Amino acid sequence: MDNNTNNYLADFPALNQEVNDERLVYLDNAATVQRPRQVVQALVDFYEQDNANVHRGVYTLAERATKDYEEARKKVQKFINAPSPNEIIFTKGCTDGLNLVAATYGEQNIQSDDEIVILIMEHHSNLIPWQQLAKKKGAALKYIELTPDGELDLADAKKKITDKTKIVAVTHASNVLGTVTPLKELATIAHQHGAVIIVDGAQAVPHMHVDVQALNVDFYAFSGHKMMSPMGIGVLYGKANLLRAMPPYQYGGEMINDVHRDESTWADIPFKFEAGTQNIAGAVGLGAAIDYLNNIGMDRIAQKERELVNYVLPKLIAIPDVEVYGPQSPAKHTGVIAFNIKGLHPHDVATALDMDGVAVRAGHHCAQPLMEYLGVTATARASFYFYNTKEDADQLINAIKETKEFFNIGTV
Amino acid sequence: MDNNTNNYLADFPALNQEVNDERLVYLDNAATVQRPRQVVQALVDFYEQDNANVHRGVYTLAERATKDYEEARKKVQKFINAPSPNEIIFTKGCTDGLNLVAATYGEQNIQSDDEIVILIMEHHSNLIPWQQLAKKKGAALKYIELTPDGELDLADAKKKITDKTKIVAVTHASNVLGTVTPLKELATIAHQHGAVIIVDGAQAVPHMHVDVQALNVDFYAFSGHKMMSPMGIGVLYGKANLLRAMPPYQYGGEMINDVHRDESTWADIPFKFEAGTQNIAGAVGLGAAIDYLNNIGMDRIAQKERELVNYVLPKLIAIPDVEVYGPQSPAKHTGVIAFNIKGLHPHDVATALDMDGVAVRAGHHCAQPLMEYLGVTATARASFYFYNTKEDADQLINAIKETKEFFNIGTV
Amino acid sequence: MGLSKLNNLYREVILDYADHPHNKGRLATTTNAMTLHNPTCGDTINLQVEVEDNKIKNIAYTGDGCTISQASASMMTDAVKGKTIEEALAMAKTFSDMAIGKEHSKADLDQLGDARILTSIMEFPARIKCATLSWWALQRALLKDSKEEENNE
Amino acid sequence: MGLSKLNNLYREVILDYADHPHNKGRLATTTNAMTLHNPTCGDTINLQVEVEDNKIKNIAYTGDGCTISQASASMMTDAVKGKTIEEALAMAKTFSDMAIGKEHSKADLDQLGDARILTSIMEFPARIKCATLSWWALQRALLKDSKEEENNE
Ligand SMILES: Cc1ncc(COP(=O)(O)O)c(C=O)c1O
Ligand SMILES: Cc1ncc(COP(=O)(O)O)c(C=O)c1O
Repeated sequence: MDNNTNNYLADFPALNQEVNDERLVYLDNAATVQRPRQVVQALVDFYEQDNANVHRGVYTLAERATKDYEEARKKVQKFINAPSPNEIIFTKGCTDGLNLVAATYGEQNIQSDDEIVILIMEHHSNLIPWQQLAKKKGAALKYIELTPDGELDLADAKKKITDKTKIVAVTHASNVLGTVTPLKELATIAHQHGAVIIVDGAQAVPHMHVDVQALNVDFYAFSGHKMMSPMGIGVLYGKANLLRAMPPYQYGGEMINDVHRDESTWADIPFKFEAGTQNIAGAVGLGAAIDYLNNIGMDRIAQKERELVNYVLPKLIAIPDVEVYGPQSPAKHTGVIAFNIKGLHPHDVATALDMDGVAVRAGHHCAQPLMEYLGVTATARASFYFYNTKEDADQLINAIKETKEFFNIGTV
Repeated sequence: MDNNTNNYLADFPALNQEVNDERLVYLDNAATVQRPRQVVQALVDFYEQDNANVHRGVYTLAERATKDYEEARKKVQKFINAPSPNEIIFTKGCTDGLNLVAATYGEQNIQSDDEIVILIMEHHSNLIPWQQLAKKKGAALKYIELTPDGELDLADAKKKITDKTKIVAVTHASNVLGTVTPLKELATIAHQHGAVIIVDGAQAVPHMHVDVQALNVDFYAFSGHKMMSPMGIGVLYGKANLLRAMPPYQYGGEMINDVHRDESTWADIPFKFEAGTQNIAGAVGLGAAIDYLNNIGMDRIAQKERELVNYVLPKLIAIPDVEVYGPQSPAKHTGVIAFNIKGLHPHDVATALDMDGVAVRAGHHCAQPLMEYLGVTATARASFYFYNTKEDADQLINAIKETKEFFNIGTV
Repeated sequence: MGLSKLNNLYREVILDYADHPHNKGRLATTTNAMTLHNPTCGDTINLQVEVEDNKIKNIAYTGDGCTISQASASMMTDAVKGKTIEEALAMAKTFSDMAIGKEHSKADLDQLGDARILTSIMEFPARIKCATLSWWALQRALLKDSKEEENNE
Repeated sequence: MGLSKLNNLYREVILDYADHPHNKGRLATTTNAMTLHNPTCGDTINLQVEVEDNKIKNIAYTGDGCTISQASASMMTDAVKGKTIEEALAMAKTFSDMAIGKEHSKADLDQLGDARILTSIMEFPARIKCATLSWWALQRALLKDSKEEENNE
């Protein structure tokens, strides 16, 4: 197994550039990933050949666009093994999907004194919607805490989820700690108490094989742009019976059955939740991204990332004064690695690494309650995707060492 | 002035194709328009060079992406002459923007017995949000009717808008009747009664010079995909003081100031309304579309469309058994022309025209209450953009004549 | 290609059915009924069925729509009159399966009577809904799947 | 290019200010105060000012942030101590204008004292906010624009 030969790099023009006169090492994949030529070409082809609005059109171009769009829906369905394409709702992104569920299912089903249970490590997108819903309804918001190793505390979960719990909203993979949530166990606990489980899959779907039926989750949201699709497209999966019982989220074209002056009726799923002109080209691009991922195979992708983590995490931990958050064992860690250098602010670290061509993020990663929990205001974060290489990892490690030296000596 | 030489056609690959072995004549521009190479290239360039997530990143790529994104916001600001870029909110599209206003401003300001006034010709996107809000709040929904010529009845508007009116929501240009709303007059009436005016500009911004300050409207929403941008991006303009007083619409990353376990505070506008990763590439593409439009000049575009309407509308009206809805005078008609052929269903008409290469829409055009008002269930609709030619108009007219013959004789 | 391809879709028999619809109107006695609506074009069909001894004794429709949907309703009502509920449902399944591209035996097709002509609709994907609307209405009327009433994609 | 470009940003004087901050702490008497927060990185500054006879008699800050924001707060407080409110506001304007790329006269710049070094931040657009946070806090504290408290982009 040779990780230094990267067969994929040639597909990613954005990765083949220099920044600050250094080879770009892009390690902000948890924020957004780069797109292969194949996905960009799918966009170009759509716009140059089939571009039209869908569903309503009788003419040839509209038929083609409709076919493209609905085929993309089926690709998504198969990719996450949803029972039916009607359960795949195209959204603007993961945030949009989670807000949709909170504003429809949540609004309809949460009453005062009900409980909503989330994780302390949630991204703001899967935290604030529930926090504000709880506030509005007079319901309680409860947080499942972490084990000392930074993993989800299942014992705490069993305590926090009770018969009063109506919604369990959890991230599938943390965008800070690099942990994967034991979803199946949580789903079982939630269902035992009559609650639904709503999953933020933004950091999972791009990196591992996800099967919504095997996990037995009720809702599952994710973003296309973190799995190489164009921006502005995402997916919400929901069980058909739940989706059918929910009111619409937005009102407009395409989501109606019949509109009169004073009343309206709604279309069946998924259209009930797709008001207005959708990002058709974005959906087509997402389909192309799924094709690309399937061509490699999600298992192979997970394995490539595992090898990278096995390689880089011990090296990172070995640097004096570097603290890595979340599990210290590579086996328990995804390609998302948050860290700090003692005495240095992560913003300064990120600027310094950028001078060495290494793009990492610094900040609270939209997880302020987790930062509070960890007792920091911010961290640096390097996040890997399958197209990264051991060479990238080495450049990161070297740049961190140089950064430490620079700030210790005050100049280079 | 020679409309037969079209200097723009070469920029639009999608228009240079045949369908059903005939030259494609794309006349469904009210649904979505075609994109010039320049816009698609802007997308490709972004994805291949600057692609990163915005605002949160310290590294070079993220800086470039942020700059691209905020420059696009400024282009939009200038294009519609908004006072400040902070008043430009990027949305998924016009429907998204109108739903945002209804769910925030509307939710906050409408009480029982208040009145919301809209036009009978509204697109569902600017109708159902107000209908459902009125229903939920116990407010009244009132419709401004049409003059016999199919134009907005200003006298009726003056009757319908009263001191009980809190919101006047109107389309700037009809997607069926081809009329333009006297916005400035309506804004004055609305403001005299203390109401805000919210405008659906989906059919206006792509076709004419729009100046939100001169019109003195409070909110103005439109879609990028109808003005040559990529899909999945739109704009909501709102006056800063109104936007600042509104609660957020969606919750998630980027729209916060501070998040704690049980409470959160929000960022300033426009970010308060841009939760989660936005369609950054889409915004960049919208900027490129605006550049393209500005290069030609909005006055020139309006003039080209005017010439096309002057040419085609009389020819269409002259065909026996063809009924055109809305004003019969070309001077009062935009490039959107809804029509029916007596005794023929518009779906059959659209299928027949498609065989002649002519793409028109057939249906209720997401304006069912208007259809009821007109006493039809559906119409055909041809809608022109500046890149259409007299040759296109001729092909439409000929195809309509052939269609009539076919259905009269039963075969060709 | 011009309009010549239209001949495939709008054969004389179809135009004739649309111009001189069969079974258009209302029944005196109705045991099963269904109103379906195609939201993309505004086509509507109100179907009334009188079932007696598990057989379709009488069937009629009213509604408004394009040539294809009117002809299809006209042909469908002719084809199922006198059939048992099971037979009618099997025919509806054959038709709607065909409309989504599944292959069927000649025997199945023949059972559809004149309605089988409308399978030429396959060449015009955007019009498939027009042709299947009346068959869906029949299916739902017979199955009394009232929960989904008024709803369709 | 490696880290050498960093020297432009992190000059010795800046690192020194950050390591040995001036005016860090709390005041006994406060007439104007402001807490600002940079939501993208979590940097916070709590600024306290004691104004007497239209002059900044005393100024101090607490907070948490990167080298740039700490050095900037440290330099800013040094630079404005003893100035009139108008002078201090003019300096804040010069600094934040510069940070968004506007040109300024040498006289304006000189008035900023050591803080003018931080205009090298222009080469690092993503870090401009870090440097301007304390100047914004000063501006708002002096203008008592309390409506916008806690809010910034
Ligand atoms: C007048 C009008 N308003 C609103 C819309 C909705 O725009 P979108 O579907 O892009 O959200 C349209 C276009 O379909 C329109 O024509
Ligand atoms: C765990 C997690 N959830 C949700 C999101 C939000 O995704 P988006 O910004 O694409 O809506 C992100 C990404 O920023 C994430 O990492």
